[in-house]
This record gives sequence, C-alpha cells and structure tokens, in this order.
Amino acid sequence: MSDGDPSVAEAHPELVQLLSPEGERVAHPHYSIDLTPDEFRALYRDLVLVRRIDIEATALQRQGELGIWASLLGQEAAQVGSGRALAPDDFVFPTYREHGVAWCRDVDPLWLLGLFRGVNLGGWDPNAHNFNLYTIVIGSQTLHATGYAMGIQREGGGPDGSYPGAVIAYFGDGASSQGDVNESFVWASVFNAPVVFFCQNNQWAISEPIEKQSRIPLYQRARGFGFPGVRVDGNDVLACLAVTRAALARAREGSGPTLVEAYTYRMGAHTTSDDPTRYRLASDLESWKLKDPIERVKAYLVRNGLADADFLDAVQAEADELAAHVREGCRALPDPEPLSMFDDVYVEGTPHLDRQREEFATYLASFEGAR
Amino acid sequence: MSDGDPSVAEAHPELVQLLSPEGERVAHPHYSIDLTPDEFRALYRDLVLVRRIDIEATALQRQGELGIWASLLGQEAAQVGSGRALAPDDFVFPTYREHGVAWCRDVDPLWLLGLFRGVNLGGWDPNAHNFNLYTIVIGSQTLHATGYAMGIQREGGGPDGSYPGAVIAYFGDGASSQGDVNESFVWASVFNAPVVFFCQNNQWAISEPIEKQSRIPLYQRARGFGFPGVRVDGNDVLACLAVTRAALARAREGSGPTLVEAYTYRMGAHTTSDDPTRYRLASDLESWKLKDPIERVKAYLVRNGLADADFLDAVQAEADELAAHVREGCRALPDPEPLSMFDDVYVEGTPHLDRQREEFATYLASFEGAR
Amino acid sequence: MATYTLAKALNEGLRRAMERDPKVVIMGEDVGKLGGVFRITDGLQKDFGEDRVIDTPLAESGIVGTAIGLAMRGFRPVCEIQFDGFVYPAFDQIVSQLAKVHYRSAGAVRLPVVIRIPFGGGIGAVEHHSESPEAYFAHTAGLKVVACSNATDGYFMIQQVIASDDPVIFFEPKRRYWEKAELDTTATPDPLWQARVVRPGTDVTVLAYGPMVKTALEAASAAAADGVSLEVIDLRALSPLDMAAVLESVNRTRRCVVVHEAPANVGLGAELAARITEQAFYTLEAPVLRVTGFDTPYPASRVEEDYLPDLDRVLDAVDRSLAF
Amino acid sequence: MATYTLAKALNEGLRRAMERDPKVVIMGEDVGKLGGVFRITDGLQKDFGEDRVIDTPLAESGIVGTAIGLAMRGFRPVCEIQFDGFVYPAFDQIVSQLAKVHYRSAGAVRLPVVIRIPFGGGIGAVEHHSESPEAYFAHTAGLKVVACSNATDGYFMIQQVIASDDPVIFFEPKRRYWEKAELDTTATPDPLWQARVVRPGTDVTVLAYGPMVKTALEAASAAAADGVSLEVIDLRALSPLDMAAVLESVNRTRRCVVVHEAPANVGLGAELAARITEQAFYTLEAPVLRVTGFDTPYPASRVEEDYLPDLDRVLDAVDRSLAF
Ligand SMILES: Cc1ncc(C[n+]2csc(CCOP(=O)(O)OP(=O)(O)O)c2C)c(N)n1
Ligand SMILES: Cc1ncc(C[n+]2csc(CCOP(=O)(O)OP(=O)(O)O)c2C)c(N)n1
Ligand SMILES: [Mg+2]
Ligand SMILES: [Mg+2]
Repeated sequence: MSDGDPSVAEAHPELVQLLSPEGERVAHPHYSIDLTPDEFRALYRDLVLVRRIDIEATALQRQGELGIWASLLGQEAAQVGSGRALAPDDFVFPTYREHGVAWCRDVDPLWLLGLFRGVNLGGWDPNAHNFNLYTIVIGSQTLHATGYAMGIQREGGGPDGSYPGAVIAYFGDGASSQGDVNESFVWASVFNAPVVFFCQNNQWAISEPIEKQSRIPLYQRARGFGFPGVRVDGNDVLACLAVTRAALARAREGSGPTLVEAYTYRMGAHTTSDDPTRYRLASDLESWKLKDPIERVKAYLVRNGLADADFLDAVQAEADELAAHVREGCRALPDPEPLSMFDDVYVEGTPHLDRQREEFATYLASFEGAR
Repeated sequence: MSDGDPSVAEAHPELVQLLSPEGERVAHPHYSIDLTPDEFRALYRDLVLVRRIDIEATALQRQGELGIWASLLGQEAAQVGSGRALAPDDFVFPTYREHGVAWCRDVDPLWLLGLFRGVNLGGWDPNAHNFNLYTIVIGSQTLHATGYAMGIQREGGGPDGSYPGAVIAYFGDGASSQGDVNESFVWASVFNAPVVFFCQNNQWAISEPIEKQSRIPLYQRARGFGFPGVRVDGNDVLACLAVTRAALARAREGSGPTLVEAYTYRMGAHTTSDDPTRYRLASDLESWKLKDPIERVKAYLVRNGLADADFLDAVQAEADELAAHVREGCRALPDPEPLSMFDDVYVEGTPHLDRQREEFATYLASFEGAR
Repeated sequence: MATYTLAKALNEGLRRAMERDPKVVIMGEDVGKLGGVFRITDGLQKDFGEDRVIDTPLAESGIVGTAIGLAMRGFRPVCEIQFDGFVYPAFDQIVSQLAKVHYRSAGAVRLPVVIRIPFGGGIGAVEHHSESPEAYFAHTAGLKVVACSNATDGYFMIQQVIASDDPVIFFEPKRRYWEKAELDTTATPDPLWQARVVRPGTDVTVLAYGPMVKTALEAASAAAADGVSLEVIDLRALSPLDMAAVLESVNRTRRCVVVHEAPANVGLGAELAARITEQAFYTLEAPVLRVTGFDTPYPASRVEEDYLPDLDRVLDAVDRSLAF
Repeated sequence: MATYTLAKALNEGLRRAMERDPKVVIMGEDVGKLGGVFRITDGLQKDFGEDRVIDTPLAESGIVGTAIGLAMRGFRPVCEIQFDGFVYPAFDQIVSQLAKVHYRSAGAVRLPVVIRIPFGGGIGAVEHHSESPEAYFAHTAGLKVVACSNATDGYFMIQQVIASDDPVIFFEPKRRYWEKAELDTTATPDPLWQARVVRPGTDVTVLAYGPMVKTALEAASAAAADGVSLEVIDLRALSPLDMAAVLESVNRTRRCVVVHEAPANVGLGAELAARITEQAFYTLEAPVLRVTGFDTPYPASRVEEDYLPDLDRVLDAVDRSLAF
C-alpha cells in the first residue's frame, strides 16, 4: 500500500513539552515561551484556584448540593494553558468540563454550579465572556465553533488578511468519533476557518479507553483533512500555552485551522455518578500522579526562586476564600420559579404557550391555602 | 507545526496506473496484474455492455419510461475493475450509481430500472447477489458495510485469522464529507474490520467541485484514521482491478480496512434531472474524453492483437441485444398494485395497518363501476 | 402585479431579504452556481457573492451546525435542505441545539436560523425525495414551523421568517413550485402566524397546508357542484397553530376534516383533532377526520397517487363527516 | 418468585436472550466493563465476551448504522443509547434506514434490531438526560415502539422484542430502574403488543406508559379515596397501539385521560385522543384530556417536578373530565 502505515507515526509521537514532570524547562525545536516571573506565578495561581473550585464542587455534590459534577482533576494545565493563550476577542466553545477555561474567561464558578445544581441550563451570557454555554451533546459545539469562525471570516479580515479574533473548540477523545466533529474538520479546512480544535485526550470516554476511539494518536486525525495536528503534553501548562498561542495566532493570521491534542489523564471519575474502579486499575493513576500539572510548576517556581512560602501561602489563602465563595454561593443559589420554565422558549412568544402557562398558573394557584 | 503540512503530500499524488490513456501498459512498484487474453477481453466486454445499459437507460428516461436516471458515464472502469475484483463471498454496498458493479454481481439491469421507473424501491434480493440495495441517502451505507464486516469477523476467521469474505462500500467524493462516512472510518479502523472503502471521486457532487469537500486528495483521508489510502486511476480498469483486489485480499487476511480513491470524472449530468452547463465548462470534458476508460482497453487489445474485428463486432452485437432487453423489459415492467404499498412495512403486520389497508380497499372498490 | 411561480416568488423573497439585511446568508448543497436543484436560489450567488451564498460540503449536520455558529456571530443563515428526506442527518443539531439554545441561555442567545425544506410527494421521485417530516419539528418545542402554499405566501413568508428572531423550519411544497399566480410585491402581507380562510364555506371545515391546499380547494369546488359547502383553511403556521382561526371556523361548520400528506399516526392531524375536540367538544357533530398519507414508508412513485390524499379522498372524508 | 429491580430484570432478560440465541449482540457506549451507566448490561461482557458485548466508539449514528449491517449479516443487535437525548445523532439511520429497509427490499431483508433507550425525567439530571422522544419514533412507519414499566415486563418484553423480526425502539423508564417487584421468570408472558389493564375501574380511563404508569396508579388510589374509580391502562405498545383494549375500556368509562411526560404538541396523547374520538365519538362524555410535559424544552431539574405530570395533575384532569 502506498500510504498510511500507522506504525511509522506511532513510533515517534511528537509530544510538545516545555516543562518536565520534574519541573525542568525543556527546549523544543518549534515552540518556545518566555514568561515573566509574574506571568509564571499567575499560571500557578490559576492552576491552584481552578483545582480548588473543582474540589469544592465535588464536595458539594457529595453533600447533595449539586446533582452531578464533572471534575477536571488532572486537566488543569490543558485548560489553563489554552485558556490563557486566548486573546480577548477570541471565542470559546467548551464541553461540560472546561471549568478551568471558564475561569480564564472570568465566568464566576457559581454559574457553572448553577447548571450542575439544576437551577438553570447554563445561564451566563456567552457574549459577555466570549465563552459559550456548556454543550453536553458530544461534539455538537465543534460545528458551532466552525460556523462562528466562518462568521468572523465574513466580517472581513484586515488588509493583511488577518482576523481580529479566532475561535477555539474544546472536545474530548471520545468526541473524536462523532460525525459532527469530523464534519467540523471538513468545514474548517474547506473554508480555512480561523478555528483551533483543542482535544483534551484524557484517555477515557467514561469507561472506554482511547483505543476504542482511535488506533493512531488523535492529533494525526488532522492529516486526513489537510490541516496541522500537534500533540502537546496536556499536563504541561507552558507547552499548552505555547502551542495554543501559536495555533490561535495562525488562525487569526488567516492560515486556517489546527488540531491540538492535549495528552492528559482524567484523574477522577467521569462524573460524580461514575465509579471508575469498575473499569480501570488504581495503579494506572499512580504513573499519572507523578505528572501532576501543578506540582511541576511549583517545583520550577521554588527551585528557581520565583516563589517563596509567602507567595504559596497567599495563593492558598486565596483558594480558601474562593472555596468559601463557591460553597456559600452554591447553597444560596435560588431555585427557579415554576412558571419560569415557560420563559425564553421563543423570542416572540406564542398564544399556545401563553395558554399553557396561564392554565398552569391557575392550577398552581388552586393549591394556595388548599390541600 | 510539527505535522500535517498538506503541501508535501499534494506535490506527489501517487496515482496508481497500469494502462495509460493511450492504451500502453504501465508498471507500478506496488501493483501488478497478469491477465489472460480472455480475461482482458472479458473486461472490455463488461465495459462496453455496462456503458450500453447506461445509454439505454438515459434514453428511456428521455422517453418518459424512467422518472430519473443516474448515469455512470465515465466511471465504467472504476466499477468494472472493482466489481471484477470481488470474490463470490464478498458483499457489496453500493450507492445509486453502481450499475457497473451490479452488472458484475449479475443483477439484471431491469431491477435497477425498476427503481428509477418507480415500480419498486430496489427489489432484487441483496443476499442472492451479495449486492445490497441501492442507498440514496449519502453515506449511510458505509456504516452498514462496516457493521456487515463486523458480522463476518464475529462468525470467526480461519486458523490463520483470515475471513471467507470481505465487504466493499462504494461512495462518492461528496459523501466523504458526511459524518456517517467518517464514523465508518473510525469503526472500521478500531475494529480492524474487513471492509474496503471505494470512493469514486468523479470530481463533482452535483454542481459542487471536489474543492468544496476537501482541500487534500481524498485518499489521504484514511491517514487521519490510521489505515491505508490509495489513489488509483479510476479510468484504468486494470489498475482498479489490481488495487481493489489487493485491498480485498488485505481485508480477508484480517489486516483491516483500506480506502481506495478512484480518480475519475462524471462525464454526464449528475442525473437526468441535472443541467451541468450551469456550473461547468464543456471544455472540462474534453481532457477527460481523452482518458476514456473503454478506448484505452480497446487500443491495447487491438494493438496487441488480442481483439480483431470479429470480436469487437460480437461485443457490439451483444450490446445491441442487451439494449433491446433493457428497452423492452423496461416498458414491460408492471406497475405495482395500489394495495401492495401496504406490504412489507413489517415482518409481523399490525392491526392498525391492516385496518388502513382494508379501509382503502373498500374505498377503492367503491369506484368500481361508479363515477 | 405580475405572474410568478412559487419558485420564482421564493427566489425574489430571498433576494429582497438579502438586499435588506447584509447579515442574511444562504447555505446549502448546490445553492451557488446551480441555484439549488429547484433553482430557488438562482442568481443569488452571482449577485451576492460566495461569502453570502455558500455552497457547503455535503453534510446536513454540518450545514445546520455551522449555521448555528454563524447565527451566534450575528448572521441570519437560511439553510437549504435539498430534499425532505435529507434533513434527518441534521436532526440532532436541530432538536438539541437549534431548538434549545435560546432557552438554555435564558434568552441571552438568539438563533435566527431558517431551514428551508422542499417537501411532499407527487413528483414521481425516488425514495427519500417525497417525505413530509413536519410532525417531527412541530413536536419539538423551541422551533417554529410554517408551510407556504402559493406564490404570494412564498414571497412574503420567506421574508417574514428570515426577519423572525426564532428558528423556523420553512416547508415549501415542491410539487407546487411551478404553479403560477399573480403576486403583488407591494401588498401588505398577512401576519406570519395566522391561518387564512382561502375559501369560505358553511358545511365542513377542511384544514390543509402546503401542497394540500390546492387539493382541498379542488375538493371544495367539486363539493360545491354537489351542493356541499366546504370552508378551506390554509393553516400556514404549523407550530404554533392558529387555533383561534381554526375554532372560529369549526364552531360554525361543526365538522372538520384535516388533510396532509404525512402519515396519520402521531401527525399534525392528530394534534388538530385532539385540540379541536378538547376546545369545541359540544359543538362537533362528527369527529375530526383525517385524510393523510398511510402509515407506511413513502411507496414507490408509481403508486404515490394512491398514497397521497387527493380530491376524492377528501370528498370521501367529507361524506363520512356529514354522515355522522 | 424473587424480587427484582426493573434494572436487574432487564439485565436478566438480556442474559436469557443472549443465552438462547448466539446471534444476539449488545452494542453501545460503556456497555462492557462498566455494564452501562445504568448497569443494565452488567456482567454480560464478562460472560459473553467482547465480540458479543461491544463497547463502541462514541457515535450514535455509528452504533445504529453498524447494527443495521450486523443485522444484514444475520445478527440480532441490541443497541443501547445512553440517554434519551443522545438518540438524535442516530435519527437518520433509524428513520431512513432501519425503519425502511424491510419495505425497500420488498421483504427480502429483515432487520431485527432493538434500540434500548432509557427515557424520561425525574432524576435530577442535567439537560438532554430526561427526554421522552417516543413520538418521533411512533410517527415513523416501519418502526415498532414499546415501553416497559415494571420488572416483569422488563424481563419478558426485552426478550420478546429481541425475538421480533421487526426493528423495535424499546423505552425504559429510567426513574423506575430501581423500583422493586416480584418477578416470576417461569410465568407465561403477556403478548408483546397488548395493553394491560393494571387497575380496573369504572369512571375514567387513564392511559399511561413507562414511568407514568406508577403515577397513574397513585392517582387511582387517591381518586378511590374520593370515591372516583379510575381504570388504569399500561399501553406497553406505543406503535402499534392496542386500540382494541383502549376502546373496550373507554366505551365503558366514556371518559379518558392520557398521561405522558413528553410535550403535548403532536405527541402520543394527540394520536390517542384523535383515534378514540374517531372510533368512540358517540360514547364519549368528555373530550380526551391530556396530562403531559409542557411544550417547552425540558427545564432545569429544579423545576422538573412542576414540568412532569404528577398525581395531582392527573387528578385535576380527571376532575375536569368528570365536569364535562
Ligand atoms: C451524543 C452523546 N452521546 C453520549 C453522551 C454521554 N456521554 C457524556 S460524556 C461521555 C464521554 C465523553 O468522553 P470524551 O469525549 O473523551 O470527554 P471527557 O468526558 O473524557 O472529557 C458520554 C458518552 C453524550 N453526552 N452525548
Ligand atoms: C444525505 C443526503 N443529502 C443530499 C442528498 C442529495 N444528493 C444526491 S446525490 C448528491 C451528490 C453526491 O455526490 P457524490 O457523493 O460525489 O456522488 P456522485 O453523485 O458524484 O456519484 C446529493 C447532494 C442525498 N441523496 N443524501
Ligand atoms: Mg475523554
Ligand atoms: Mg461525485
């Protein structure tokens, strides 16, 4: 056969890494990053705070305050790295697990909790944060992202053909199997749309390991559609930042889409409803614990004198404060009014729905003081 | 970027060719074919007869005998080459244009005409010919083919891991954009299913040129899924035969799927309802006329003394006979009985439908002798 | 006033909408140079360019999914689905996304997307080219669904749905594309969500939409010859239904027949029958009767004339209604 | 006799079917080691192997499309759709292929495929996890649609639909998965396509299926305390409907209330109302009333108890029916 022997590519997966699990800076021929100490510390702070939000939310679910929670544990670097690569005018299409990206887009964690508590279906204004609502149906958002990017194109680029912003679509390893995701690759490449496909390959789609979705590294999917794919160490916030920055810049320049595969690991359960002991060995986690996305940054900061105990304590204190905000804010989230379920079905309401609402209002009123 | 620069691949599209447009045998490093004179002549005969069926059908449509016809003009070699590569136990999933493959599977052309005439929705027994009914919804059949191949796998292979048969799924360049087709690639590669994906890239999806579906050669799509892709001269019956044979053998051996892109051209309209002058230049056809799939075989046969006037005349006479069969058979196809539309909705009928049928029968009977 | 086919009226309506609002974009398979297989977008790419009349890759989920993204960026996409039977690959994007984003976002995001679907049978086509899938969409909260039946409505309704901030599934009766009628483009259009009495009558109300309006009118003419007066209503809006207009009529005639090409089972006719019976229970002299396609897949075209409701089947139902 | 949850009964039923026929294969997301998110396939991969209990890639169209291919090769695939709201990506394969291949092939090809869908709300889930899409499938000719409501039906009906040579959409009321009941696996099961009177009564017929059967029974108990006798019918088969059983009851009670979680508009309740009215016009003392989810997308779970029909809303409808 003339093409496509997968073994060749698999033998040398090019994993972009700029910070080793031990916290050593690593050089890469194509990607580099130069951060000020403040920027470095800011990333650390993001990672810690994002993890703290997640831990609190998991606890709140256990206490019955949330119906369910999808933890990002282990994926902080992929999310903070890519999230901090975004320029203000870039637009984000998340899945349901991008709490770290939401953080980078200034979405109050309470909005996320509202969704998982069931007091709303999202609720924040996507346009206020350039951060779309969570999308639960696997893969759908990749097409929205591509269409949004086509919209940016249609508004016209600068004289050099560049666009004021790019789009980033998040999805998981499992999602790569969905027709919609592959259609979005077709569209993005045919229209050369300014979109970055950011796949967090956390190795699992609920109980199914990545082998059930692909027999070659996922970043290579892009080859089949004629645009670049790159695999980055998803537990390395520097590499994620550098690679996503480059991909977004490329998109804004008018050079089209890129697929970024952030190679990481889902350290927790799929959601709080899941029991991973049924399908994976606890020992698998051990090797990934050694690659923790936060520890390596901390090691680097400390070893290079960029962070002292005061700084670390301050971040800790900030995390505690944030945790309190999340806890108390969550408990205080008001339940929606029953009749509010009739709101916003349409922009322009209908007599049919008005009638249903009125009848239900009358019905509800019949209980006041009765039964 | 570390991967996926499409320009590299595009610069050297490897087009497998074994018989040049001028009718010269061409060598290829990976593929060869060795035919007896009889086999060679048989291919010529197939090509001529298949084209004749198509021409008759087009004429019948013009005469109002068919509702519509989807011509295979120009694609005879892709279909006969791949069709003659099939072993008896292989199973075919066609689109709506595989009249040449149907021919190779001994499906009487009148069955095909029945569908386009509107007297049935297909009608032949797929299992009698190992040739599925035509599938009109673009791309759907690629998943059926993959599932069928998974069935073959589940029946168990030989001691060497080989299967008694393989599956071939036909589809077009336009179809490559459909989610289903890409999902079938995921499935086939993950399960290593014995299926060959045979894409006839005839450059057009109705009015849309291939650039609207992909910016790289289609055979490269397979790379993104981790199985081999190969581009073959779709107007070269030898190359199509050799490449498809190899791919089917590979599938039967248990080595998994292959994507074959047969690079060809739709010489006619999309269907008889289409008017290609609205979207393409007549001059485009000229260069492809020089690559005619039949002329090159004829040139080879004649130049090498494999065919004389008697042979050519005999084929011609056979074509005339076939044409008469098609013409007369088509006109004689009976219209279905009105009540037959209630047949075969279910294997086990329902009282609801029985009632509808009875009521309609009574209604129809009320007209007998009346009004 | 000039004479337009429905096809040409839709084409003109799209053109007006594109002229009026630069955010209107058309997308679909073959909508560009070819002008769509029914020529509804004929000439628009030439005049508005490839960025506004977009020949898309061949994938319906992609068409609707990217239209949603375009709408989020402020565009007003008008998607063409080539034939009724090819809308299903986009079903997930329509039902789970298009229909729900406004609700999900508590009103923050509007998706003014129109999905145009040539629908219905009677043109001798092969499988999947003659379907009537409107019930699937009418059952889906968050969508609005309309069907046009004539050139005037084609011209105005397509502009109205494009102007609407809600997602709309817009059904076009393909077998009526070539029917001609006078069209006054300067007239004031009827409100989008109102049904229209297209022929007043007193004995039985016949509800129809899309291709069946003409059939119902033919039945009414034939019935008149037999001294039976049918009131024919073109529903126009399928979701929400204009129940005020329907009930006004049925309360007068006390009898009702609903006609559609789609199968009966769990179709629009069922909803109309249920609501009319609920809201006019004491008025009805007969149950609401349905004249529809049968509960089989769409059959081979050589029997489609038997499958589809026609004048005689409407009259038969009228007779049965009057016999109650 | 032993006590089973509905979930366990389904699991046992699947196991029996797999033991009986080696061509039965299970496929879906997470059906293997995990046993499905609801554990309905728990232990089956361990006992029947990965070739018969197939963890598929994450794509529903792929699941149904490959199941069709497997069925063409002689297998009997049982597909699990993880949640109701995730069946839509497979809609095209279901509606245009699964439902139509037998018809298209004039009976030459049979597709004994079962699609299991945990459906309905009431479990406090996030969006897309609480839907009731049965009307879409009931409207589709060529499919059969059933819903189980209890352990005994779960055990037997799943085996019956797997044995059926027609494609069946099999709905499982997810919020009743953990309800326990006595199950005699040696009993002779009721025929698959028959509705069942689960509580006889005389004043009003209440039609329900899936999760709403329990709700209807609760309403009947409460009504009985007020001296009103409700007859509760578990429809079981949603397409075809067992109209004989329904009409037998309604002709006695002369009043009928239909209950389902799905939105009212163009839902199963509409079809039942239309048919009952047509076939029992002179008997009815009141229009058939519907108690359903509202015509909105499924709301945030903190208001789902208001969205879903409950005992009180059923009683309210019963009162309204009796007031006619
Ligand atoms: C269309 C669809 N099918 C099934 C599901 C149920 N589901 C939710 S998450 C999930 C696994 C997703 O895996 P992956 O894409 O790798 O993302 P991850 O959860 O690992 O972040 C599944 C099957 C869904 N949400 N949508
Ligand atoms: C899902 C779907 N969408 C649209 C169509 C209408 N349609 C029929 S053929 C065709 C073009 C197909 O192009 P290609 O796949 O290249 O095959 P070709 O016709 O060139 O053989 C289209 C859009 C269809 N049949 N199915
Ligand atoms: Mg994952
Ligand atoms: Mg083509």
